[in-house]
Amino acid sequence: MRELLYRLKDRYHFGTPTFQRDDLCFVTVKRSELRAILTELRDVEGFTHLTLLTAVDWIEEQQFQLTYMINNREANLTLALRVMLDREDATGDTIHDLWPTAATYQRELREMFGINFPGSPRVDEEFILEGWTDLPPYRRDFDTLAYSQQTYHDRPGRETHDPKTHMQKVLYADYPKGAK
Amino acid sequence: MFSFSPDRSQYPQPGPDGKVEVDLETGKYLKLWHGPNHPGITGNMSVELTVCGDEVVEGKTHVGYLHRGFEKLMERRTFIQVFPIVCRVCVPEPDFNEYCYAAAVEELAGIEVPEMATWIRTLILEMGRFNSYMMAMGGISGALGLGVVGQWMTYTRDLMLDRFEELTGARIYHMFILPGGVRAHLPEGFEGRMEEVLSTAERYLADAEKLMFHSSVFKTRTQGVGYIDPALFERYGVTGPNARAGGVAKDVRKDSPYLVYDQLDFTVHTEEASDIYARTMVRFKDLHETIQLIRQILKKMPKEGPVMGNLPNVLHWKIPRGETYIKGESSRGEYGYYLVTDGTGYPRRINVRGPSYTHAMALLEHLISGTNISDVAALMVSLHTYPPEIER
Amino acid sequence: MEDVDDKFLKKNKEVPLREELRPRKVTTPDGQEIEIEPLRDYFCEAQPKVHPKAYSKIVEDFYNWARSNSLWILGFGTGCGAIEMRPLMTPRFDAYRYGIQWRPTPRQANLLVISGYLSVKTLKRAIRAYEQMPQPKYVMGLGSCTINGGMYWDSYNTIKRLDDYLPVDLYIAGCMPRPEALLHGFMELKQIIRKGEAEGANKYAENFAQYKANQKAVIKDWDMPDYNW
Amino acid sequence: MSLRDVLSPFTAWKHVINDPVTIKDPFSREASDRYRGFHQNDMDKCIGCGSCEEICQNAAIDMVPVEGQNAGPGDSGLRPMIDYGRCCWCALCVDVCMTGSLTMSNEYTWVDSDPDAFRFVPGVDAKSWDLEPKGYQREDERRLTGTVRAPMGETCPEDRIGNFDEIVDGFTAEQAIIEADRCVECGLCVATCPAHMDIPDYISKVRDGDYEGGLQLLYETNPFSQACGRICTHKCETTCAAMHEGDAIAIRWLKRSITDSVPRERYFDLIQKPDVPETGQSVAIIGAGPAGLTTAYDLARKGHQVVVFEALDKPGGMMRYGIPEYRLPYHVLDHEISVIESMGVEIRCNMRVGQEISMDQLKTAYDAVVLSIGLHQGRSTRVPGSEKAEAAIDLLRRITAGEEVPVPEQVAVIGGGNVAMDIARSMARLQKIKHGKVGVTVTALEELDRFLADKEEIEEALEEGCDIFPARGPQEILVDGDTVTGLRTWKVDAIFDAEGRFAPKYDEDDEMVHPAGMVVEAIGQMADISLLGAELTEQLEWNRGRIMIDADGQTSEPWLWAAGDAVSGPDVIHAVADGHRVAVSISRMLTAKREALQ
Repeated sequence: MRELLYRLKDRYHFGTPTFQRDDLCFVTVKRSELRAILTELRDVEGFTHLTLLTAVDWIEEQQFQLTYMINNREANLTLALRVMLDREDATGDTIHDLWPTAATYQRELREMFGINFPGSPRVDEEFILEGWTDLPPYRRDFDTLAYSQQTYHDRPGRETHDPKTHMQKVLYADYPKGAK
Repeated sequence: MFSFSPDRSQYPQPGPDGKVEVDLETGKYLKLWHGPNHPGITGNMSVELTVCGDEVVEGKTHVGYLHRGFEKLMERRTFIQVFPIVCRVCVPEPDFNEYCYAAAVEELAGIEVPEMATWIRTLILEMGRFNSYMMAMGGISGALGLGVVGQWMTYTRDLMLDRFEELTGARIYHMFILPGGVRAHLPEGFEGRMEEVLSTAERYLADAEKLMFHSSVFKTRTQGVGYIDPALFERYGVTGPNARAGGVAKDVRKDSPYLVYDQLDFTVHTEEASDIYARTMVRFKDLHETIQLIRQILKKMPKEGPVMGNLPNVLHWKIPRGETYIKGESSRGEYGYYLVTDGTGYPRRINVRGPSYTHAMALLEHLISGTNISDVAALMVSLHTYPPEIER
Repeated sequence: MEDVDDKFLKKNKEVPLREELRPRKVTTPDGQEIEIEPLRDYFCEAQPKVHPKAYSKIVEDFYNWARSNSLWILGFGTGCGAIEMRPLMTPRFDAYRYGIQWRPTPRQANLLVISGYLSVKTLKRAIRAYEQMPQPKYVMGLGSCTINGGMYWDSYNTIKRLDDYLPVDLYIAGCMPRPEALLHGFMELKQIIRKGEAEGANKYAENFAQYKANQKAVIKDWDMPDYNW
Repeated sequence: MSLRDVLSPFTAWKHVINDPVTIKDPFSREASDRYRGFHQNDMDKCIGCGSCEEICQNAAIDMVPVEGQNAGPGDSGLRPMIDYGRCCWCALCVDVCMTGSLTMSNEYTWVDSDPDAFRFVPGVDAKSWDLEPKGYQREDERRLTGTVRAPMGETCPEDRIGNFDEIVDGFTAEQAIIEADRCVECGLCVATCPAHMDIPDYISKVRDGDYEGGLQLLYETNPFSQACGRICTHKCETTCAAMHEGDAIAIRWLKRSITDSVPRERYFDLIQKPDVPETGQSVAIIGAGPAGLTTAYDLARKGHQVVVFEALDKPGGMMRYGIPEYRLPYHVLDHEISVIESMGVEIRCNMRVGQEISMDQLKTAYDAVVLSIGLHQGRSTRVPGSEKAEAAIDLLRRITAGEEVPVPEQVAVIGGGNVAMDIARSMARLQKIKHGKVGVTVTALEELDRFLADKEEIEEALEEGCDIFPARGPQEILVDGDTVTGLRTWKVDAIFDAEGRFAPKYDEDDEMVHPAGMVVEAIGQMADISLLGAELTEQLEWNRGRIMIDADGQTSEPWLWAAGDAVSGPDVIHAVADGHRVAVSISRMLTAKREALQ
């Protein structure tokens, strides 16, 4: 794996790779070079299997991380390419022509993260959700609990007590708390 | 002269891109929803078929009926709180989720798992595979009208559920593989009772073999039907038995052994035909392999030893920033968990890579056009997909 | 900054009618031109009615006895609990001996088992399935998630209380309930029916407006008639 | 298509003669022994710590007050109510349960047409499965929270006996984090701590490594956090939820790790006097012990002028003159008091009220007076020869003050409390320095497991070479002329009579003579109330020899409050709590007075 990255590093810009295991490596690549790297890895280096394509929302850094995980099934190596996208108006490059199955992943990302992949088949069609009107749900700023409580209704009548405050109320309510 | 083949000369011919122009106003086409409430569908999903006569012109898979937003819910739960919900991702074979999640957490948190626990984990995974294959065998036979095989398979699966129950404390959602180990040791006399189940299963499988693989009806309906070109495997991300039925002898258990698979003897079975028959056959052989593996594990596993490693206080368990991917060979193909942590007490992101995701979407849509309506159910079942892991 | 309240009060989404549901002119293979308006052609627009009791108590009791002994379940696995129905259909637990059987179409069923959580997408189908079932009909909620959300209590895509959207006659606790618990549930339901207390369908008819309002509050792309059977 | 393929499916007919596999009675089929069914809760074991609620990812558990379970030490009185509309039977609540009270039966059937019926408090709402022994129980070795206390470094007995250096090393940062990690933040300890310190909160600060924030938190409730981090009686640890199936959290050591981790000069930046206007009112406090100084600290922070009168050389009271240096080094105490002084508290040492200044003078010169004089007079056994015995408390004070004390080769100590251990171990050190060997005998009425002293104290005393003779009643101090030669004791059969009154019964045949050049009595202390003067003593109301006070620490005189050991018994943390209480009460009175004047 190291040797492979070493071979490629002259032609492409790689971030510092993380060798999570002997057979698993994460590395950040430039968005503009992603397609070329993927094509080369697929056609020359034997990384023919697209294991998964997903996104991570780093909202603090205002970025989406796209993770393209590709696998060389002969050598049993897995390489995960990270591509960082701006969170505002996020758009990725479709790779459905390299792997037709990527179209499904891209549809999901479009729906769940709001990352667009222009040119990907049926990317704008509803995939999992139906009639969704709120923020894309997998974004970090979408609060599922708040949404759930306002949209659906919990069964009323539940109330809980914190042991500490309950004991204070029952046992030492008159004790002056602290010197403040 | 009477012919078995109907006259299909009026049917539309696909254009150069392999697609048919569908115009509903011509009156030639009918939209047919196959599911979600349909006996010939694998779970709660649907395929929107556009048919012309009895031939499917176009099929679109619709999923999301079982979407619970697991990947979102996991982000709101602490690492231990994720443990009970992962198994819900895949109902018929939940243990893979538990294993992959636990292994991912252990890797990022640096937790050692005792040897005894890895053996029990392997046992659980094989038992789960047994169940899943039983469902698949029952499903495919049911889809082709061989109801009795489905009855037998469900019965034997149920016997295995009894073993699951006594080992893990639950029938379906076992919640047994905790990060750090497993919950308990084998109960007393477990091996004997397991052997009973396995021999019963073998008896029924011998019968099923006669009813399925030696049945002229089954053969006619499955041989040559639902052919997947092995050249498509890589492009459509086909793994597991579906790929093995096309001669690709790939199995994560063999290629990058996890747990104790490197200490076990087993064969990776392949077929060449890559049709429904071949896929069913691969599963059938694999099922026997699984039975053999369960016996082997019970024989080889250590008899005592701790089953739990040391966990920090799980109520405020933080894992340093990192990411990893853990995979394993489930009954349907490569199953994996992609876990990203950010140093807090909650996972930043968990992505589940279920084999059904690639099989039931792009691949199925590709395969379905041009088939006969009556073969759709069999085709879907033969891909062995479970909807809950597609949409999670 | 968007007002939070406003965010959640978004209007239901305007969705274009699906292609196959649009009214259109179609040429039949033999050359006729016919007009199709699927939403009118496929559905009946009449409102549900309260099913009256028989005039005589003896007759009503007889009806209830008969109903209780022929629970025909719609074989629609809405959620994970469906997997525990399969053992019931097979010889080991054999629910058929109790007059219970599974039917592939709502037209032949009188018991809808909601097997666990309902995502909004499935809720829409479940409502349709329920409304297409002939009266008298019953609904059974299976598992914790039908009672109070279960483990999906904070999910954005599953309903929390089934009784907001469909009239539920009986709940079975468990995650998921075992086949034996399901059988217990069926037996209990039989008792309820026999006593004439399984009035879910009538409740649905009586509070139809309320149920519809609840349903439409969560199904954002309502594209079917209000009542379809 | 071969003929075989046509015929072989017919082999299925052979099943016609098989026995059916149907379960005849599926309704009474029992689930497996480990089945995770409905919950059970052992009411006697449950302490209402709420860990089950904390870990439940379904928010299925509410802690509710139930009839018949009252809050008390180590029990919040709350019990889990489980919502089966939420539960997923994952049994994490059972796994995390701190006492093992929560279990699961193998019952699984619950059907109801009322969706609101699926809530219950296991163990309280009677259910058919309450007594079912089968069901899910956690395996013994599996715990989701740590059970073993992080090891604490200590000087070995050989190295510590010849000097008065501090014994306990204190946690390293790593040990502290490991130990803090075990806390489940239930807060049961808060109720037990006399000063109700925010224990879970400061432990979580240790976990996060935020020692400065932790220190500020400590000082909100306890200005003697450094001292308490070392010598507190840590009642909190006796009600810790973790103690039921493992070691209690080392709360005291964690407190110490906070105070030790913050550099001393940072204290003055972190703990500053709040910006409040001077009230112009003043309070006199008699005795610069923990109670007096806590009162002073609180009142000074409220803008009052506070003067503390201390009879001895240095402030600190019993913490300085009673507790040996090896447990609480003087430099720690000095620093602690300097933080209090930085609030503007004036401490006048060598001012014995009753001699240098009278109570009447204080009464007229100040708006309020606080009596926090401690217990500085040793009690005597009054056995023959006891007039020749030394009082432990006296001896300790003299050792601290640096006075020469006689150090014979053999010392006998009467008493089994902490003071007895303190004097025994102090004498042992002096003996080691002077004679090169230890010769201390401790005798007490109680059996060893009922000693009043902390377990660690006893263990350490034994390690240091003191001989402990439990259940020995002193009969006579043997005297030869002016010199003490030994102590004669009888075996104790019983300490209390049938009514529970103190009336020791002895086995006169079992007599022992402990040779000793000095006998020290350490059987309790009392307050020296001579400073009050006859008139005030007459006016005040008394309760069994102690000044009677109300809940706020006020005596029957409107200008006089009492706090600390003298009214609450010997304990630093109690004294701190008293101090807070009294300060609030005085402040309330002063505010009322001020408002009345305006």
